[in-house]
Amino acid sequence: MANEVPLLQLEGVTKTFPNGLTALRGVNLEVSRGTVHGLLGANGAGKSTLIKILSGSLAATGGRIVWKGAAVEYSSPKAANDMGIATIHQHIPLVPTLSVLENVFLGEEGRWRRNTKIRQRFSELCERVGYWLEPDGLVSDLSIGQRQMVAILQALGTGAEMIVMDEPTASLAASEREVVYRIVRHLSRVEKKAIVFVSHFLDEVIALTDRVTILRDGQAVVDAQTRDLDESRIAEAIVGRQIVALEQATSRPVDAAAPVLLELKGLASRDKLEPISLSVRAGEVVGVAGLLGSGRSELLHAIFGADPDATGEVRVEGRLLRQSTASAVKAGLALVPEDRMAQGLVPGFEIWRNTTLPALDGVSRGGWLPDRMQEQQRGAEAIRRLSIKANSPDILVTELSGGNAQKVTIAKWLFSDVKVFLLDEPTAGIDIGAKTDILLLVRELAAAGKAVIVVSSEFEEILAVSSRVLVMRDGRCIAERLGHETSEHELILLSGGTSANSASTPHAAAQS
Amino acid sequence: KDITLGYVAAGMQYPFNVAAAKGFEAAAKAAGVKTIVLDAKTSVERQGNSVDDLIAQKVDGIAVLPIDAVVAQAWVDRAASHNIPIVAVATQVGDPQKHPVKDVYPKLTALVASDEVHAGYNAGQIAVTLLPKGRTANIAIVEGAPGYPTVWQTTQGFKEALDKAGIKYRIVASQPTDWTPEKGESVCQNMLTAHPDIDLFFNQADDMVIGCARAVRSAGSHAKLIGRGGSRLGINAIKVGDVDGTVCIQPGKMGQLAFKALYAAVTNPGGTKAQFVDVDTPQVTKASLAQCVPEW
Amino acid sequence: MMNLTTSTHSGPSHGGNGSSGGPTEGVTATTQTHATDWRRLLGLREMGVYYALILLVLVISGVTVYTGRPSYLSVANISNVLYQASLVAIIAVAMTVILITGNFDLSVASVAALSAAVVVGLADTVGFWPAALIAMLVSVLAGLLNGAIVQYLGINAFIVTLGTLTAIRGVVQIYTDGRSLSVDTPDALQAMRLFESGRLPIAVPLIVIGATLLLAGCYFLVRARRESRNVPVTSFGMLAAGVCCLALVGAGGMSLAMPKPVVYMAVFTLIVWFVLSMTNVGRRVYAVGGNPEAARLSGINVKRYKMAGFILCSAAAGFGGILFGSRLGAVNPTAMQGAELTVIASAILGGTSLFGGAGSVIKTLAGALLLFTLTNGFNILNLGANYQGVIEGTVVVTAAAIYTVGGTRRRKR
Amino acid sequence: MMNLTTSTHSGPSHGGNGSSGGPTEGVTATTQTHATDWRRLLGLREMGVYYALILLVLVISGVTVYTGRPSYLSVANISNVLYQASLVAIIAVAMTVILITGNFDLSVASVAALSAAVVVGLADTVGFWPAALIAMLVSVLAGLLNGAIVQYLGINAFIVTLGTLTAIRGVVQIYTDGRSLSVDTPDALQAMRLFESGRLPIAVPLIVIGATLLLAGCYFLVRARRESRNVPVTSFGMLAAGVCCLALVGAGGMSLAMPKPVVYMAVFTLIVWFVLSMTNVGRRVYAVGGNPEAARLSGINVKRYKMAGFILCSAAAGFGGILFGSRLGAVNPTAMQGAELTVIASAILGGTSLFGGAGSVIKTLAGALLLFTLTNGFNILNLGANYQGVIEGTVVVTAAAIYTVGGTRRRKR
Ligand SMILES: Nc1ncnc2c1ncn2[C@@H]1O[C@H](COP(=O)(O)OP(=O)(O)OP(=O)(O)O)[C@@H](O)[C@H]1O
Ligand SMILES: Nc1ncnc2c1ncn2[C@@H]1O[C@H](COP(=O)(O)OP(=O)(O)OP(=O)(O)O)[C@@H](O)[C@H]1O
Ligand SMILES: [Mg+2]
Ligand SMILES: [Mg+2]
Repeated sequence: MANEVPLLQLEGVTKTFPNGLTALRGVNLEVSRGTVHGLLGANGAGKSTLIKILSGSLAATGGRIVWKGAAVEYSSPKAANDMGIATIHQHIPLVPTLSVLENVFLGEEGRWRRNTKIRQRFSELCERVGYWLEPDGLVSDLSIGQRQMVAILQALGTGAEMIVMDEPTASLAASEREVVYRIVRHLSRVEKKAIVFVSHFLDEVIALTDRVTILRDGQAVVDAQTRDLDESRIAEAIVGRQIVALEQATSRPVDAAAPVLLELKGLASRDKLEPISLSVRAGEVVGVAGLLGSGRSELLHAIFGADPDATGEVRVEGRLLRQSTASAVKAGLALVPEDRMAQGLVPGFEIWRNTTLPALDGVSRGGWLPDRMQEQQRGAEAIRRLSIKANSPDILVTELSGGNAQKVTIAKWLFSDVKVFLLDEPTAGIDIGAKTDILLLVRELAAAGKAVIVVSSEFEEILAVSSRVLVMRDGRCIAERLGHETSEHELILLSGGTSANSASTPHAAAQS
Repeated sequence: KDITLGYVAAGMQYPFNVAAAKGFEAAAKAAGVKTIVLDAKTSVERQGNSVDDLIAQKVDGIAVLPIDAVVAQAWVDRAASHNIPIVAVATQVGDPQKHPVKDVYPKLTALVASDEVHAGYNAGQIAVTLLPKGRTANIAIVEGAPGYPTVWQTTQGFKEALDKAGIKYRIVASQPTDWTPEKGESVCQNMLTAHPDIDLFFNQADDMVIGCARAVRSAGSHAKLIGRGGSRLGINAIKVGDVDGTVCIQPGKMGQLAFKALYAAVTNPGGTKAQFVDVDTPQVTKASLAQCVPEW
Repeated sequence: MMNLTTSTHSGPSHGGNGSSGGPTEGVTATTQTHATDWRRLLGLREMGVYYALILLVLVISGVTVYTGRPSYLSVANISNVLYQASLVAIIAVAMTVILITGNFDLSVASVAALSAAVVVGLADTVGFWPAALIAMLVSVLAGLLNGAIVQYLGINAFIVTLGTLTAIRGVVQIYTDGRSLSVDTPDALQAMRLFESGRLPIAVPLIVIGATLLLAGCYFLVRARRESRNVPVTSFGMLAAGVCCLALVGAGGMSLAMPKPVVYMAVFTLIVWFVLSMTNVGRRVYAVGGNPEAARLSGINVKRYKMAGFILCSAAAGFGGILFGSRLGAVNPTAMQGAELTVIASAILGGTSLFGGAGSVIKTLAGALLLFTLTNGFNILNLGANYQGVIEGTVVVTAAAIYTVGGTRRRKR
Repeated sequence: MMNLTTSTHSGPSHGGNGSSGGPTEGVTATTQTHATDWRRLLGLREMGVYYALILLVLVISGVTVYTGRPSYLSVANISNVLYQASLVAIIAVAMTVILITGNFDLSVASVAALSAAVVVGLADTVGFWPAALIAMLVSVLAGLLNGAIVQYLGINAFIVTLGTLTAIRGVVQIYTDGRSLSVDTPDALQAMRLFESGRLPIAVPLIVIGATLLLAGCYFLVRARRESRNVPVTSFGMLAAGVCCLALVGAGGMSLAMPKPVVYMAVFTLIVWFVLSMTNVGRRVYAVGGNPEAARLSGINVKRYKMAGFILCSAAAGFGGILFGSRLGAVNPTAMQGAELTVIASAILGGTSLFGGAGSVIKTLAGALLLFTLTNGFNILNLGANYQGVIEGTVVVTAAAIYTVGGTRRRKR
């Protein structure tokens, strides 16, 4: 009976933000039990906004929400939870100073703080999910991927009827993604729950969802059964134009004459990175494949001089670097960190201030008086060049959508003469249109004689741009392949398919 | 023409100051003179500012209870340079190290104060009557907050009295407080732990002595207690026998006399300058409670 | 951090889907975890303030012995230190809670003074107990005021409480008219003495508490072992505390008695500790401070919890004020001026984060004891007034250093 | 490659927007942003503290007029208020910088006292200027100490500076041996007077500055208009400031003169303002406070900037101390005790965030003036000492409320 009535209906939901920006202009959505409902759209299309409205953390400015056939009014996350909607937000809100266990059961009623019942429920959850986290570990010690899993467990813990996931897989590696897929299937097929699933990965959308709604500029442009669609049509609907599918990097070998821009000798970091030596020539793109926690970010940080206990030497154009980010930037290194909000952007700054931060001298009169006009032109330039969805460079980065914020972190480095780019998950949370653009951008940079190191958990993406691929596992570089000689399959095997094996050496690292 | 006099207190949150100010105001009201009472809230620069404000308002005379003797010179000079008569209350002006209280800072119209050294001396004389004869007495001194001249002045006078009486004594401990009862209590507790055999506590203010009395009682010690001030609390403590003696300091009287001196200076400008108006500090014990009407 | 990665992977073995030959390696993982946990457990970061306190006590008693003064570690002196610390400690415990919720209260000293003034002012006319009640009400109102302004007008707690610090002190000024008040009616004084002075025999309760703590500790420990989790820090805390209690009784004998304020302090601290670390409310308090947004999204009424923080803090201050007033049956307008800094210092010495979400009342207690042990030591050693400032400052910084430098990874704690 | 990118998407994507009525929406949106900007520009949040100050001045002068006292807004009284505020204001400006970098300094008052003690203590023997130099060195050292402990040991700035607050005050105790120091040699006193007392004619400089500000403001404005972007807030600030300067000259006439400390304050504030809002360094300072990690990963030497904050703060305190010492030719061991709270209050009243990344020295100045206008007003109105506390506290909270409640967007600014 209940299955006839859709679990949730949105009718003409609109949202206009205080700063006058309209994010949603009348969205209709229909979610029914036992189905996985994909919610797609370009960066800034309004997905997160819609989801915030569903979760009760934002109030819609118009339209109505129908829950189990009855129109409902709720304005607090608690109300949404009680009704039966659990949400996994894009910028994962957890309490860093509490343990994993307590974060998972944060909203828990009940009287006692430490009781065995909750521990049992935790391990039951983990069994249901087939993924295990140390319950007493502090969340502040988890890597971004692990935090994502905590958020998922949290949502499951509430036992809601509808679970909304905003880009749950954006910062996960292949193995964790598998876990998430398993969870989603289990929830929808077995437990007959309704799932709203936001993602920028079309393959997983095709594989997982029964039905998709595609937003563009705050309007639903497509609402159809997944089986009636295919990747290219979806992609087209999302971006509103044809997408050139990126073929594998053309196997043009980097000419041996090209100067070596970056050279590592025995670069290492206690417990995090085994000694690694590497040299990258101008025009070369080196991809770094690996699982979550395999030390790729550590590698980039060590190169960039951002890891205080790193040892070994880093040379740029033969000149030895002091271990400081300042000298790294001066020497022409650029790092796009993996956690955009925590590491990439200054929240109080507008787009333009963030954009010019690393290269202030370039826009300054006499090298010390920044020229606001030039800076804002730069901001505008960045918006145009990476097609960031913002109608003026004066918008605060905190008001940007996830993907657009990510673009700003990349744009920061495009305006000074950077020689070596270090990109850590540059396309995390970026829509496919922009993704191809960014991959193209990487190629252009290479073509323009820069050296690029790309860390990514999406191996086909690595393959698409890299002329060389390193595979890392447990902080060690275990293999090196030429881009055109290897395959996604091989990379997955090399990086140690299942996470279990990869766990064996952190101990070693710890004991040593 | 009607006269307006300014009064700058050191900190009106201290009963002593309040009493002095009230004494001044009362006298002024009696003489039908307008007063402006300002509060420096224990900050010397605020006190300076207040004096400036008074000068700016062209008052006819200024009385000030200086927070700091040395620092006060600056604005005494300033007032004098605008030839506004200025009277210091309770605290001398000019470095107490170099000048005894009696020789008054020349630019002052008058100084109305008690001689702290003499107050200490009186306390010492009370002590003499209380101390055990025949053996060296163990004495502990509960000081006020560091940085106040009173601290060493009273101690000096106290010792003088003992020496003069030829008492054999040892200062076994001498520790600072922040002029508060609770600190007095804890300091005395700790001193008694270190020296259970203390014969007498000299507290440099009544506030400390009442705290100290608690400590002595609860430690079951028989040490005698002497305070300084003659505040209501102190006198009560003597009345009920918690404290053995104190010296009586009368801020109200000071304020009153300060007004007299200032008013005189305003009404006949040719009057004496730099006169010292001494306010005596009678000894108070249970026997001689009548000596002291608590004013604060 | 290692334990995290490892346990992540040792998961499947627990998770049941033995897709990967987990078990064996799961075991190694757990042993691993223990090893690391042990290190952290007794590491400076966790235990720092205790170490600092112990160190200080050792130094002082060393010097006293050396200079041939009566033993410093006598029960009498210990109870002195506890007594001297009690007032600040009570407020500091509440301050810890408000700091955990991510707020700040500078006005405690003024509130305490106000409540003291009210008690002393009214005791003569309405009697002590009604006066005390009124004082508590007034304090709670002050807390409501602070909280309401901060939470509902959304003004920075620092500036608000700085304002109320001045304002409430001003009210005291008006109420006392700048004079010091005192209680005269004998029976009011009697009641005050009943409430504040004198000692309570605590041998029996101490034994009971100590025993329960020991048992509870062991229980948790065993359970943890059974479920082969890594041992919970608190269980050790319980054991240690239990031992301390019994040791104290051992030293003081069955006739051991403590001043009433000390007992109040102990009881209050225990209650707050229990609520914070044992009940759901406690967890929410931490959540509210650690990440208000997350707390809000998981349906916690953030505003209410933060308000509660303010109210608790002012209530504790009010209680402190009543103790203060009863101590001498008198109060002057400057009562407790500047005490707020000592209070906050204790909390922060106890490792409470100024950014909320982290803190432990027991450590705060240790922090307060640290500060008062110091002054107590000064007096006992009869140290020159001039040098006390320098030494105190240095000790404070050093104590903070001891556990901050202990480990730099957990900045936020 | 530029062309390549543009051609790959900018074109098509525009088409894409167009298909969903993008352009129109873009326009409306931009106009909206203009509108909102205007509102924000003059809104309470941006201008709050100025409004509060103006309001207060109006009230006080209203009352003075009503009670028939000498006009409150006389140039003489204004210069009085400025003079009284100058010392705290100078330190508060530096405090703003350190707050922007996300740190905190409670030790300023002690440092000032130390520097004052050094100057007064040495002036007799080595002469004023060398003594002043030494005092500055000492202060900078204090700053280095604070900064080093906080940055390199990573201890919480609050507890560290609370410790140094006590310790440095202790050093003053020792140095002065608990007694007040004073300068006796006439030429030292002479030099001090030369440095601190007396007034400087400021009509001409004011006119110059005012004019330049006006011009600069107009220039920016016009340029903004020409490029049809929404107008920069600062340009209005400049215009307003320019007008004020000229108005002051108009009121005081060409013979207008101000006490030297006021001039020092003005110059210092102007310099810091210029550096913060006009130069790279300033931008980086804000970045360092706003998100240290992001700043670090953008190649900014975070540690150095934070250190610099501490040093600047202590240096300013030292300078303030020298002024203090010279003002009175004497210093007492308790000099400026508690001034740190006034300093911090000024900064926070000026809307400086305690979490770093936001703040403006001009507003801090306004904050300081607010506080001193208040006390000055009390004195002028001869308000009973009892009521001052309550009023002061209330005004502080209200002032903070005025701009916090103004708008809740841009919390962090
Ligand atoms: N707090 C805010 N204030 C103003 N505008 C906002 C705010 N949050 C989001 N926006 C705007 O609303 C639009 C939709 O944002 P939203 O986060 O929903 O996009 P999204 O679909 O989640 O994109 P992404 O895939 O990058 O996460 C964006 O243009 C964004 O700039
Ligand atoms: N915030 C953190 N705190 C503690 N340990 C961390 C943190 N982030 C990562 N680690 C650990 O440091 C090591 C390297 O992590 P790193 O982030 O470099 O790996 P990665 O390949 O970048 O994985 P990810 O995809 O999560 O970024 C791993 O053991 C990981 O678990
Ligand atoms: Mg989103
Ligand atoms: Mg990474």
